[in-house]
Amino acid sequence: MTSPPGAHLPEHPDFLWDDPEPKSSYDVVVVGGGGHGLATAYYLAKVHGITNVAVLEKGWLAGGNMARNTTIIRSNYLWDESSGIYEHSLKLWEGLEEDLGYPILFDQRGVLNLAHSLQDVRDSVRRVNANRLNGIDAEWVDPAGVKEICPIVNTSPDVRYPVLGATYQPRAGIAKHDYVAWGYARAAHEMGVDLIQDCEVTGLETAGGRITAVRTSRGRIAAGKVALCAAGHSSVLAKMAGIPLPLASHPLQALVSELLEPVHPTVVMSNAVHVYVSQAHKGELVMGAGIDSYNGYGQRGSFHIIEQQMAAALELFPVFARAHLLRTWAGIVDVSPDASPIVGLTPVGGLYLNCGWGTGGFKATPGVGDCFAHTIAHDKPHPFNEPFTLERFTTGALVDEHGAAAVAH
Amino acid sequence: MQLIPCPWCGPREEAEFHYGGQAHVAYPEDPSALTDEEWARYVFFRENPSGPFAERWSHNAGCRRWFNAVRDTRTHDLLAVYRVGEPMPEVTA
Amino acid sequence: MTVSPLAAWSDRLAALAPVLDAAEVPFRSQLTVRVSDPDAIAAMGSTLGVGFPSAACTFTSGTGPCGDVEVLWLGPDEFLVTAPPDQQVTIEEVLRGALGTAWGSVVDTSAQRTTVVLQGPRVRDVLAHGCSVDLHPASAPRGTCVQTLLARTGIVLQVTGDDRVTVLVRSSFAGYLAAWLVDACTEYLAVP
Amino acid sequence: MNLRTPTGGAVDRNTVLHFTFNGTEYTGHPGDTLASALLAHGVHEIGSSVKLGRPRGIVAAGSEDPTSLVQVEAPFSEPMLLATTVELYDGLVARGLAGQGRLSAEPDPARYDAKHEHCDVLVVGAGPAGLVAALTAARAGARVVLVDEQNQAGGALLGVDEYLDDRPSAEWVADVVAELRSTPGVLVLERTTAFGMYQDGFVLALQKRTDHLGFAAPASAARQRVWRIRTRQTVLATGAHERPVVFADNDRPGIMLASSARTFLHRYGVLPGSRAVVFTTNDSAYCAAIDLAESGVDVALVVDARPEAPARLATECAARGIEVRAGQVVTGTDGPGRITAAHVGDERIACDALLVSGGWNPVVSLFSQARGKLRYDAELGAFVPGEELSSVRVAGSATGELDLTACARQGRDAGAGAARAAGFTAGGQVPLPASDSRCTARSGLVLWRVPGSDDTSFVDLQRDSTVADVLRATGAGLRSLEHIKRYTTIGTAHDQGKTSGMIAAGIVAEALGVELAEQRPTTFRPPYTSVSFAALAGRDRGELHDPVRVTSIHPWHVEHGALFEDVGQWKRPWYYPRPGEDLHTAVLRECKATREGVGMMDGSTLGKIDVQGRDAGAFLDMLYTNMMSTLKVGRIRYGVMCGVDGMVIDDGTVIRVGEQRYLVTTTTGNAAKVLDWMEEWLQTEWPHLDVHCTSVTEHWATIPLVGPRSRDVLAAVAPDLDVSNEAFEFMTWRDTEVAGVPARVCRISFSGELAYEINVTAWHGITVWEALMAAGERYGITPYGTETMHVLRAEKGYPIIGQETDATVTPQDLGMSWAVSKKKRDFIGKRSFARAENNRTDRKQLVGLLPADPSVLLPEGSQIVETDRLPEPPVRMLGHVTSSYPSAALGRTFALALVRSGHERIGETLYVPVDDSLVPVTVTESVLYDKEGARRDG
Ligand SMILES: Cc1cc2nc3c(=O)[nH]c(=O)nc-3n(C[C@H](O)[C@H](O)[C@H](O)COP(=O)(O)OP(=O)(O)OC[C@H]3O[C@@H](n4cnc5c(N)ncnc54)[C@H](O)[C@@H]3O)c2cc1C
Ligand SMILES: NC(=O)c1ccc[n+]([C@@H]2O[C@H](COP(=O)([O-])OP(=O)(O)OC[C@H]3O[C@@H](n4cnc5c(N)ncnc54)[C@H](O)[C@@H]3O)[C@@H](O)[C@H]2O)c1
Ligand SMILES: Cc1cc2nc3c(=O)[nH]c(=O)nc-3n(C[C@H](O)[C@H](O)[C@H](O)COP(=O)(O)O)c2cc1C
Ligand SMILES: [Zn+2]
Repeated sequence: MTSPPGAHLPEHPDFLWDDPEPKSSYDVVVVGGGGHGLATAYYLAKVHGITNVAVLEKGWLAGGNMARNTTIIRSNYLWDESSGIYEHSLKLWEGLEEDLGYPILFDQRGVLNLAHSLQDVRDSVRRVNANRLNGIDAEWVDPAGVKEICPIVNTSPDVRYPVLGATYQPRAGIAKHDYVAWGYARAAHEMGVDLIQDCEVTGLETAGGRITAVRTSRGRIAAGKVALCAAGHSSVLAKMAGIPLPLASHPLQALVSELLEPVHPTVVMSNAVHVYVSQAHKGELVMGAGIDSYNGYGQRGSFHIIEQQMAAALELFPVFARAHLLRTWAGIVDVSPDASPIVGLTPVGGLYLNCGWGTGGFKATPGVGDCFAHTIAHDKPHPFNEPFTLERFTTGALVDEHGAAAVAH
Repeated sequence: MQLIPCPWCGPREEAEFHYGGQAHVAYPEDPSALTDEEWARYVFFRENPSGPFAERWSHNAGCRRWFNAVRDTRTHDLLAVYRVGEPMPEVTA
Repeated sequence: MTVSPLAAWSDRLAALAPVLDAAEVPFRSQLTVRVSDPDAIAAMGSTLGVGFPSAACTFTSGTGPCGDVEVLWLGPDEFLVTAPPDQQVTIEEVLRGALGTAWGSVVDTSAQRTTVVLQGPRVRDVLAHGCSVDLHPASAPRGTCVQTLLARTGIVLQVTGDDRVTVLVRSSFAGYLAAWLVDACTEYLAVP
Repeated sequence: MNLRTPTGGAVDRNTVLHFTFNGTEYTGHPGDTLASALLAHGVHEIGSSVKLGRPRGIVAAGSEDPTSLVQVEAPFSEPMLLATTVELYDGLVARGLAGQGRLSAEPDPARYDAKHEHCDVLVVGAGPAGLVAALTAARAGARVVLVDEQNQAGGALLGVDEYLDDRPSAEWVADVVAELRSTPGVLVLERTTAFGMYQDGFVLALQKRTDHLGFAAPASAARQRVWRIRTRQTVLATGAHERPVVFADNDRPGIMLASSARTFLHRYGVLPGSRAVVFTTNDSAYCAAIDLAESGVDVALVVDARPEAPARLATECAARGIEVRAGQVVTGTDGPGRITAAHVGDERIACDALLVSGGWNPVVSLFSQARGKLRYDAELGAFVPGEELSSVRVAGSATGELDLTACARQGRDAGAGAARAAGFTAGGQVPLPASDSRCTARSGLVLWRVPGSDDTSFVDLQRDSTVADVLRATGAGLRSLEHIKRYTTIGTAHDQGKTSGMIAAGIVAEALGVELAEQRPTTFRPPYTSVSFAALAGRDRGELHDPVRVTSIHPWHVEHGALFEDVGQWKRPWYYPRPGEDLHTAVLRECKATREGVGMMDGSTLGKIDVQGRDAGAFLDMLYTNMMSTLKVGRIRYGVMCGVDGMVIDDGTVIRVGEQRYLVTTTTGNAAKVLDWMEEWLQTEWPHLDVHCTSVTEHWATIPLVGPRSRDVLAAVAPDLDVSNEAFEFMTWRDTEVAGVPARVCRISFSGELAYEINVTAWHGITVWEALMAAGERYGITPYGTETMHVLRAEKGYPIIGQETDATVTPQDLGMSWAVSKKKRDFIGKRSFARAENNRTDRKQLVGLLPADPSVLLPEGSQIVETDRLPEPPVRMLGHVTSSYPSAALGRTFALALVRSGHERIGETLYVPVDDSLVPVTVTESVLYDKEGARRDG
């Protein structure tokens, strides 16, 4: 090896953020210091000039799903509504490193979504065609094409569920989750946003149908507007304002191997065999496991899910046999009935909602941060998040992405 | 892998069970009398608390019975199981 | 001519001896009975000559007009009546008669599952590779009957003797069960 | 260089093993690890570090070692193993790694399996505490499982030459193990690491069963086994790991933990070098100094960071000519690779080994995984279990206790307590052994680091993370240990920070000026040590990965060359190619034969549910959109099922068998789901209904017999049946005998042709199939698969659930308003039809598409647009092609599609982008063949 692995990892630009005492009042309080909360604060300051903003985080900054996700970024969703917001996000990813002035290891190594049944093939082709008409780079590749893009995939026809082909998005890829969060945090902090950790929101105060303040473990904070970015805890928070949400919070696990020489040049996802895997920059295989069926806020899942995941992984990647599992963990994902997010206004004036991203919201971080900031600043949804209202569950205008989202992240 | 005490078969591994979400959500008496909002509430909205949660499980690979349980969603500990039709027992989380 | 689900496996199962005496017992009469009315349950038991199991996860056996019959507890209102081949039509009639007007159902499910008998000192060891139920004699004595998972298929497992169990498996999964058993015995066969 | 002592250690000196490391051949003995065998030859340099490429050696003797990473190359290549845990065998080939392993491209030939085990008391760790705990519980009559990751019991005792009750401790250990092994209901597993602790007493343990056998490992034996242990009570007696002190250039090979050096000496008869310096903050390292000196190592100096050295031990050292300097520290080292000198004060003390002890960290990973809270013990300088859990007890040095007898006492208490909690009254008391140990680590000084060059003061030797990195993190404003872990990557390597995590926390606390008691350690997560993917996959691979479900007729299909389609877990015949045929030619032939003569298929996979009871009709009325209670006995009705959201979830036929009995069929893929759906409603919502559902899917073999000659074929095999149209009408059924076998014959058609569906018990499936083939021979009877079935139904516009539908499609969208009852007060899904979205006129509706060029086959999944030129994206899409086939009957290609306002667009021309062109298509009704239904009756 010419240069040791990891040598190219960034030197972290020095100062990140302060640990200020909360002020007694802010123009906008963002609840939840994950990727979405931080990005929202960043675009509020940068695009809308709103800097009297606090991001309140109950634990350590970006320690929720942001610290736990498998970092897959893509925009090849089925419906026009989804294409809109995810592709907007992907475009922002493409300039994000420069925008933030912070290395985020955004790597457009492409994502393969494998098809294993004739119906998978139909669904995949349908999605590829829809993507292309929506201006999203998407391709259908046959098993030989899969092998070319990722030689270690077992494309032989005699496996239990042979690979019949795949969709491929070349512009898709991965980024280093922590660096993304720190990049946003650092930039938001520089523009005057207060990042307040160990500050749990315990109540939402309203008067005359408008939000007035949040109660926190560090005292009451008055707020002109409050934006919820609490991912897995969204139901709990919204309930504080009397707003029921159609969400279920589930454990979702992921795992890594020890460091390995490069074997896996892209990202591979398979719904049917249930695998999604990439090899991170340092060399560890990063793999997502299935969702646990039950609601859970414990940030831990059941081990049989991991075992199933390993069996599936070896079906597709026999070379992984003697890779070793190094660490497993879990996040809390907020799953919505149609596998699409809820982003927009609420019945309470000045209270805004961003949730329901379930197993796939990392890729949306810049896009939703931008659109949500717009929504907050203008008290009106950005066109890209307009379809993702809470009302859709009443009207029936769902954006059912189960096919494109499923286990896929 | 949780050990779930089926009220009929006794404790069995979670893999034998199917999760059914919130318990005690009755099918509306007369759906046509509901507003769209009320109907949406029934179809899509469920409690999602962090803490004790009354929920349904079915012992799918065993006796195939649905039953109810109170589980603390923070620890995943089962606090009580009870049969369909029985009231939710008092629990301390 | 009838063909049983594991007809093609008989040699491979026989080859598991001496680790396991494993054999399909095909074409048994099987009826799924759904009933909770105690009188109807009692009536059914007396017409068959076998009391229905009153405890969960057990089975009863006995001999009556339809020959050697076993009644397996599958759920609080669900039983599986098993008997030698060609009894299903008679038993269905008899049970229907006994059910009378009580709530319940009787369905001939003879071909829905097939029966595999496993015997030998390693039977618990072999099953423990895929079955999470505690099969220790203290926890699963003779007379135990559990519906559970064996690796990736559902089974009904009856403990019929010290080292003897009967496994009922859905017909379409029978090949998987057989393949799994053969595989699970590999090591024991090499080092008996 | 030979650093093997002439005697001592538990290796079998009479047997010589040959192995190769980094290309050089060496020898060792049974009982060695790769590490001990290398050290015996004076080899300390194992590999190099991941970022900086600095040489890396052996720091510890066990699984906590952060550096000795090797790739084993033979018998099979495996990355990232620790030389300290690889047991030596003849022919071993290994090489040191530069921080990354390599995956073999060869398929792994080994077997892996899993086993479930149930017990009352699980004891993790077979050191003195665990042994006494296990014995106490066993004597009380509990079912006990004792696991230890090492290849023999004894724990810390394996690395000392101490006596228990005046005999070598190994004898005491052997006695305890012998009693445990001979006690019924006790399972002792060595080489078994408890790697994950989950809820409800579920502990995962990995047993390495044949690795140590090397080439002699039997292929039939599972190489590794995952034990899925379900226990009532657990005793964690996992011991403690020694921790180093950080100083400049502390990463050179030859720098080792003091107790590990002592273990190499006593367990393997190996010396760490010829001239050693010992650097300690506590008493325990004195024993290493004394023992090594007695074994012939020149122990140049003991550097004790404490202001005063312990008098008794200092005297013992003096007696052996070992200088002790108190109040001093090692500030740096020299060496080209391996250490050549240690800096103490202004001096450079020449040495080839530097043995370090900075105190002990209790092994609390599993306790923490069990959600036990940790507490900082300032005297120990470590996090220790901070609360009692109801089913998990901790004993021995895992609690921070370092005295042997006290550890054993804790073991006894924990074993008795666990047995009691599991319902056993304690039996005979296990006597506690008395130790002659001279060195205990209590009364130590807590010292994380010696100031010096931050850039070369390594905290995590595997990740190349230094004090400078830690300070950069705190300097960047980070305060939480979680952030610092992620910023510096400390603790994220192979060893998960076993030796580095505590020190990092200490340095951070110092840098921030906060108390460690206020810091929360980073989260411990499974696995405790790394586990191969293959071990976790176990036997669920290849043909056992997921059950293959087959029908009773399957052997015939295989014999007759069918290709199969995966539908859920089922293998269904897809088509039966003849020599030279591809999919399309075979399917055109199968379709033609069926429409013109007779064809048949294996429909056994259809879900079948027997529904019985007084309220069966009322129940089905709620589940189906149409009315089932009015169906007459003897008749059949097609039905559609929706979810509460009004979207189609399944369809099938419903047969009225009797006044109180129906048989419903479901799609293949949804059989289990529909039964579950029914049970859910019955049990949780409508327990007052007298209805019972029983699956009979596999009881019946089902054979659709299709085509104008089907009546003739049936007549030939069902002599008792009047097959005339008048006697046996469409959508009715009859019980009769087919080929001498009791059968239920239904007159239903999924193709528009005259057709029958023959149901016999699965035992008779293949016989009846063959009888039909024989009877149909003169009509050219043709077996067909799912593809032909799909074409035939598509020509008639019948949707396939899952192909034409996708969870956004209502019965109305499918043009099936006729199947949606207007009369019923309610049924599942009905209310959703009234929502705004359902009443839009531009919903996507099922229509037919005819490409203008009748030879153009539209790819399934194509999108549909309105204009003959594509505008810039995003292009407005009207819908998509759900099914598309060449049709023998139509003499052209056709497609089904979901199209926005499709029903209104019939006759319009729309466009389908295919590759770079736009294919014009005409929208038609979905029924393209035999619109009048003239063929139904033959
Ligand atoms: C294992 C796993 C794998 C995934 N893989 C992918 C992937 O590959 N690609 C992808 O696109 N997405 C993926 N996701 C999903 C993605 O991580 C989430 O959708 C996304 O991170 C959610 O947005 P967020 O970053 O703001 O959430 P989070 O980081 O969870 O932020 C929410 C924050 O709110 C805080 N909070 C909650 N309640 C309160 C309160 N009362 N007061 C103050 N603060 C509070 C939480 O502590 C948390 O920090 C994955 C998720 C998991 C768990
Ligand atoms: N000299 C000192 O100051 C000093 C310091 C520490 C300990 N000790 C001595 O060490 C002994 C401690 O006894 P003990 O019984 O508490 O611990 P131990 O260290 O003797 O035994 C612990 C055992 O647990 C095993 N283990 C740890 N984690 C495991 C896992 N996850 N799965 C399987 N096995 C696992 C280890 O391999 C080890 O064999 C005493 O003799 C004590 O005096 C002495
Ligand atoms: C993309 C990605 C890569 C990771 N790589 C490693 C790794 O190499 N080593 C490691 O110990 N943990 C790794 N982690 C896991 C973290 O250590 C940690 O488990 C995760 O952030 C969840 O936090 P928690 O386990 O502390 O709850 C990785 C996490 C992610 C999301
Ligand atoms: Zn049960």
